[in-house]
Amino acid sequence: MTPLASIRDLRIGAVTDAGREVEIIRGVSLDVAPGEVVALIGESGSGKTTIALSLMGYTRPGCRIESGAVLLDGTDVVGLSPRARAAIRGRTVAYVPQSAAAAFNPSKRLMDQVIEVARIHRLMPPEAARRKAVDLFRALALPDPDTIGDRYPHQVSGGQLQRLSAAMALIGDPRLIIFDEPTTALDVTTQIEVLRAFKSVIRGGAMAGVYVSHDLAVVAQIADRIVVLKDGEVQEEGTSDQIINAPAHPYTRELIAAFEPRSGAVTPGSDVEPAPVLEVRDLTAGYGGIGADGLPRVPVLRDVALRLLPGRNLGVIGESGSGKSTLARCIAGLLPPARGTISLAGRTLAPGTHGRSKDDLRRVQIVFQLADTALNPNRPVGRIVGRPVTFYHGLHGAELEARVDALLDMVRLPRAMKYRLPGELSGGQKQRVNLARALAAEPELILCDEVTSALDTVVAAAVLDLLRELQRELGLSYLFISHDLSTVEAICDDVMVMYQGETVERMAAARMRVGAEHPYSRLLISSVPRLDTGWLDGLEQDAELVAQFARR
Amino acid sequence: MVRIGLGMRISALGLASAVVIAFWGLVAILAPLIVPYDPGKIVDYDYFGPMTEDFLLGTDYLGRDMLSRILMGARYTVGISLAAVSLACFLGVTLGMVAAVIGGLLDQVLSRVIDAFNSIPSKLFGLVVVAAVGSSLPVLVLTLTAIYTPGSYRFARALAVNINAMDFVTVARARGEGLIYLIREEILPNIVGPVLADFGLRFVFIVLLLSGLSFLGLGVQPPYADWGALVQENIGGLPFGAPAVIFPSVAIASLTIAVNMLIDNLPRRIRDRSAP
Amino acid sequence: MSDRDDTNWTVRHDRMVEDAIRRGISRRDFVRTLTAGGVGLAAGGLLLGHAESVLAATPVRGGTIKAAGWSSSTADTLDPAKASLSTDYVRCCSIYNRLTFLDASGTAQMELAESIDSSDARVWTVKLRSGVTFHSGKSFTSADVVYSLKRHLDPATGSKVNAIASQMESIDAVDPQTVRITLKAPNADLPVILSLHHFMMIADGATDFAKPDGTGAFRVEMFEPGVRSVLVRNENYWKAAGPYLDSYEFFAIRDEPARVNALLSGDIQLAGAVSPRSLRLLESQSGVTVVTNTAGNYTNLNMRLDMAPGNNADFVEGVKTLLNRELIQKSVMRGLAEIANDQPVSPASRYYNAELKPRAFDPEKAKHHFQKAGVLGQSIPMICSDAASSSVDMATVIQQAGAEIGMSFDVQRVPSDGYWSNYWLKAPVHFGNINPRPTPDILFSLLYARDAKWNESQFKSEKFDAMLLEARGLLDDAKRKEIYGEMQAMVSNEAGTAIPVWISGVDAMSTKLKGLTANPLGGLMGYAFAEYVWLES
Amino acid sequence: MNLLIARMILQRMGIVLLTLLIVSFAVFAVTELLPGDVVEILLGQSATPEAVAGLRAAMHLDEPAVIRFVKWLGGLATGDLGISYVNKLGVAELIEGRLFNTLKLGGVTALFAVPLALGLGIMAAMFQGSVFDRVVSAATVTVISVPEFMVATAAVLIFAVYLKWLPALSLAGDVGSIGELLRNFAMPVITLTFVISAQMIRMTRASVIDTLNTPYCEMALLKGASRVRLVLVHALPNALGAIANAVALSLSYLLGGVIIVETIFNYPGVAKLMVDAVATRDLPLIQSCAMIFCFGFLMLIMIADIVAILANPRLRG
Repeated sequence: MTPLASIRDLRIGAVTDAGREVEIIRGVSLDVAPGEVVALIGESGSGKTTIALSLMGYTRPGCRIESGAVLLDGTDVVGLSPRARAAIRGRTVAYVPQSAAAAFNPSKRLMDQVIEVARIHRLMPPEAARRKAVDLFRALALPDPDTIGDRYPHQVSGGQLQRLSAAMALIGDPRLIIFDEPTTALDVTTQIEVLRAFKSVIRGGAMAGVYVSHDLAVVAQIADRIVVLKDGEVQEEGTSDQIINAPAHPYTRELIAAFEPRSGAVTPGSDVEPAPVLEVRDLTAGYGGIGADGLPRVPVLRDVALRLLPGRNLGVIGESGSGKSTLARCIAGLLPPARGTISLAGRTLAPGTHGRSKDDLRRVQIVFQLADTALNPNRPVGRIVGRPVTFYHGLHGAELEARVDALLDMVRLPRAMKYRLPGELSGGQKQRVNLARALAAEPELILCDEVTSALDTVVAAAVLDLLRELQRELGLSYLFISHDLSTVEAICDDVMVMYQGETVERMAAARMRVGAEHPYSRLLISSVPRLDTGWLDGLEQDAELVAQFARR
Repeated sequence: MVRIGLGMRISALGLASAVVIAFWGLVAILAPLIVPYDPGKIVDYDYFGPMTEDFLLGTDYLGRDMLSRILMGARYTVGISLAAVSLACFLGVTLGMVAAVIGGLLDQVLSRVIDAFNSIPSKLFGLVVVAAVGSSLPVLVLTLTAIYTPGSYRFARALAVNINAMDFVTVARARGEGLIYLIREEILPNIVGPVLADFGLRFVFIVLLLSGLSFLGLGVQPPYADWGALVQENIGGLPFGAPAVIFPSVAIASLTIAVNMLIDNLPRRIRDRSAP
Repeated sequence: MSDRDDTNWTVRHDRMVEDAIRRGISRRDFVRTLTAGGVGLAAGGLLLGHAESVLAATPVRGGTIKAAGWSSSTADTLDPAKASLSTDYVRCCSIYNRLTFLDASGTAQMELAESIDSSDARVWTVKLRSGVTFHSGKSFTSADVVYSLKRHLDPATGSKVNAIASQMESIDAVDPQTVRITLKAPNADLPVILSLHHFMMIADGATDFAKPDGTGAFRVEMFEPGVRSVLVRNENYWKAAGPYLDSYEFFAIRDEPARVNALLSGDIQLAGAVSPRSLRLLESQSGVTVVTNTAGNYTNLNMRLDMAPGNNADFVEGVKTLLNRELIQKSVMRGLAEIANDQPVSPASRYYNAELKPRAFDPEKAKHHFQKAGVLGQSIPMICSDAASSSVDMATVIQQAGAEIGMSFDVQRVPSDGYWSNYWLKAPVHFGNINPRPTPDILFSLLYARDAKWNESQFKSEKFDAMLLEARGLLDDAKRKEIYGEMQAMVSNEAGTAIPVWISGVDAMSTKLKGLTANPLGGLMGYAFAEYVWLES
Repeated sequence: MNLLIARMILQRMGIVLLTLLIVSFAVFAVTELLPGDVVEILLGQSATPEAVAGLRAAMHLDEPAVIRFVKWLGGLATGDLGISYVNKLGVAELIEGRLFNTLKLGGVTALFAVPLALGLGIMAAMFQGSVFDRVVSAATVTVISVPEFMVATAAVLIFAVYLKWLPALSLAGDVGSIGELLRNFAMPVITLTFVISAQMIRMTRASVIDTLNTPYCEMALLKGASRVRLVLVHALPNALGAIANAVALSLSYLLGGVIIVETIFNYPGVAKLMVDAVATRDLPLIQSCAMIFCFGFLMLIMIADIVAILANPRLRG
């Protein structure tokens, strides 16, 4: 069978901010057969999106196709005129973007955007296009298919937008659809439904797909073949089963290994319960000032309570909007709660940072999710890590230098890195600096807010290992906030499930998958994709439960 | 959408602009050493004299050497504008960052007052103040500063609000850091690029406003004159294209165009905005 | 008083021609300019003055012009007592009449008065012209004169000539056609004083100057302070001749280049106070012409004799010697000026002391004086402002001359706005600008008498005061001239006022506009042009 | 939706009033601090102490400043702008004609400048990097860099003095027909169009290009949309808020920033009136002019905000 699309020895160059030219795609070749779904998998920077976009004859600003061919139905799109290229886009090959929320024009109605392809290419009269769109909405299981098109992007949920973007891609009956990490921005319970919708339309329309993702488990559910990429080069290529069950390339094996569940609890629970390092009681907090009833006008947390014993870790899980990050901010004193108390080692802390002593502040450190924004991009690593040392412990000069070196050693970073700026570091390195800064204070408790979520799987696993080691060495406690269950499972002793600002269940992390009792916990836990090509098809979820909790 | 092939051309333009700016900067510093004549001395009984070997750029309405006057004028135009823009940006950026970091009522009040100030036309304000208290150098500088501080404040505040929302600032806050540290170490280094670009644009506006004020008769003390005043006092020569009115105009335009061009050709990361 | 005295005019004309030649215009061009401008060229080089009679034969009625002055503000007023800017004077001259007016020779001529007589120069009898009516139709009588003059004595009126008016002890209506004015002390110049623009005759009891009622050649059709005015011909004007224009629009264009451009583009037909620097442009264009008059306006440097450094006579003498009058005349005034000799009576006056020569520019001598005064090496602040015209440039010239002999002047240009109340008469060394006054008596009493309100240099001399009083009461003109001549010498030598040049005024106009001549009371024909000019058909 | 906008307008009006109060107080204070007062200015060279005192009493200026301010504010609240100190005419009467002139000039200028600027700005963004774009960009930079009095004077010389196509002055009165109006306004309008268009072109181009860099514009490109469609359908509606703001700022210049143009063309507008008022220390007039500028500025900004809201369905709610 002749391939529908085929890439031959593609090389793409890019110009960096500094004006240097680098090759980001180095001689990639791959084929997509009609009706086949090929997944491009790799870490950030592996070039997967760039390759996928080249199938549309498109490169992002600053990039340029240096050599090679991108054949679509036998035509090389690289050499086409802009007009001819525009003619194939949306019609022969269509695109489903990573973030549908950003890819929809905020000032136009959804329907107009969905049928725009038909209008641009004059495929059918608008009325017919609208009818077709409604059919697609129905097929994608969107609510109110007849009227949802009249809304504006901000009036529908993220999961719905993602499905609408699929409808937008499907309207021109393309022969190839490019999915660019289409579920990455979604909550797990939402992701399932979107994946199902995608799968059904692809199967039904017999079109080919290129699915770009960093998540093997997701890809396993939808792709026929998987291409593993690293640094702009193909590492391994094979059917989904083959890649997942019998990876040949060491890099692929590393990727798969990162999925293996790890031992959870570091310290076995002793029978005599020591005094908790952190105790939160009846915490109610929110934004918009305090209303007449003594509650915040925009409440985020309602009567949350938790206990964290020394040397143990508590995982807080929940989807976006559950209030888990707000909890961390309250504990750190960044958001003074409306009600409730926070005590550290038995002593009640002042609600805000202003009321807390330097020592209180030192004992609780917070580490944020995005190392990119958590590190001042214009300060060298040494200064970032050194500041808490000076601030809390008053060290200067050689003493400070020595302490910074020790901290970098602790997080397994070369000492020479202290002269670099954060922008010159990789994601994993940044997160290590982020940790080193927290450690510099010599805290008792570290609040980890999604510290591994933005990292690639392999790197995330390494960071988790580091956290575990540090805990062993320094006797820290972690409050671990995440939406990723396997991470929590890997490091925590106890787990607290939050839903819309309230605690729905507390349990031991080890019993999470089997012992969850609250329906929401069960739904959440069952929605995490497994590294098993048959998982999605075999998954049964209580429709009523889904309707109740998942905001799709 | 950016053509890579243009890369070289653009920097050449930027470089040329930088050279022009440096030239005027140098002239401003060295002026007293390089003027061929005393800028206040009437050296020619003719007025609006043509360009001759003796008077390279002709003579002005009193018969003074134009080249000398323009060279000395650079001191005033560049000096006053630079002083005013520096003060305005220092004040505006500092206040803007403080407002962004502290937020709340202070931010509200500051922004309200600044908005009120913004609503008074700048040229009229300059005219009123300078007319009222005279046009000594400090008055000119302070007036121009007052006019351009609000804009600088708004610009810096908008940038600082974005930075202030970043996690690294939150971390510093959680650490218990004070206002000065937050501003100096966390906010400022991250807005300094756009602030510098803004500094350049504001410099251009100040040069132009200063010229405008000089045109309306308020400028530095005789016998010296800034470029705007040179144009104003010689504008009678325009109908017959006297060099005395052409060259100061060219001087103003060359400086302001160069600054604009330089900013437009700064790397995108530094620029980040294209107009006030 | 009504006799015409032309004796000085040949001298004036020669001087004008000389000026023009010095400016670089060829004789032929000059003649062309003047002829085209409506100034006839009589044999023997007699130009102005006589022109009136030559051209008076040909005026044409009809037409409308736009004319632009140089100053205006929202304070523009039609109240003659408050008139302060050229625009006010122009409008008032059109709307009202005075008892007397000054002709081109500077002599008082009768206007609403039929005669003004006195035997002792103290009690004056004014006979009024009969048959004169206001625009409203009301007849002009002695009651109007009494009201018009008396209001200047009331501070609430805000009159500009309150001080001059206060020498009138009583003003009484003898009968409807006769007024008796009794002065506190004799003053032979009363007829001239009454020709001041502020002493316009208004209707008895008038207070609302938004709708002014006068006897003048024009009625107000519209008036917007600070913007413009339109005046239309008074069809019942009492004078036999004029006005010729149907109407005229008057406004100010404060920016001089803009004023010239407006004339060149044909938007206006008459532009007052053109800068000497615009002459080169005007001369290069056809269809425009200029009228120059040296009326006695001057910008002077005042050194207060009661304060350092002016309290040292050597400093004052040094500055007067350091004045490069020729350079000021040539470079600053572009030749449109006559060199003056540090006293306020202009060559246009019949009392001018021609024997008094201006000091020569002599830096070495000046240096000697400064050395004696011990001011060399000090920096003397010198206040100038655009309010005192050309003072900034004059200051620059003095500053430069000083720099060459090691005398440092710190030139401080201050805003026009508020200059007269904040700096003038107050700063130790500053510039002033004095408008033409019709008589030496007014000039001296205003500027040099011991208790003169505007004693710019705080000049105080008992002898001078006595001479002033003596001359004022004298009806013998020759004797007066002698005394005034001596007083001019005293001022030139002893007062702290350095007067470098007499500044000529230049009005530019379309060649189609005829009838405008020079006048000692100022530009635009002493502001009264509207009544006399006409448009060539 | 309408309710929301109505509420926002009300809220804004509150802020406007507050700002006006701040400004009026500031203006009053500054005027009080200016050396010399209206009486001294009025009397000019004849300002003797007695004359000053007499006239000051006659004008009720001997009352304390605060009382005069409160009186003026009270008058303002009842719509009475007061009486000019210097010519005894009502301030409202004085301003009325001038304001009409200013608005007329501003209106005619806006009519030309806004479509021109938006058109050029959008086209430049649409063909970003092309020769057209570079010519427009270079031209705008040049215009921004040249003082406006030079633009104005050069325009007068060329069009009025040498070519004699247009009048050198712009007298607001006696305008019979539209053609005459245009001819009369041509010079100042040309100058002002130059001055304000440059800023608007730059801002329009920049905000359209910013919007073109968003994911939804990339998405539209990947749907096969042409450059023109991309700009007009996708970028422009979203850039509208920013453009409206830029237009409002530029137009606010037409209120008080035109002093130089008013000076050169002798156009009787409010800016010159205010400068006159300052020269004569005519407080009621200064106050009222300042209020007008401030009010106009705030109104324009408010209109821009409303446009931004109408253009954005998210804010529209």
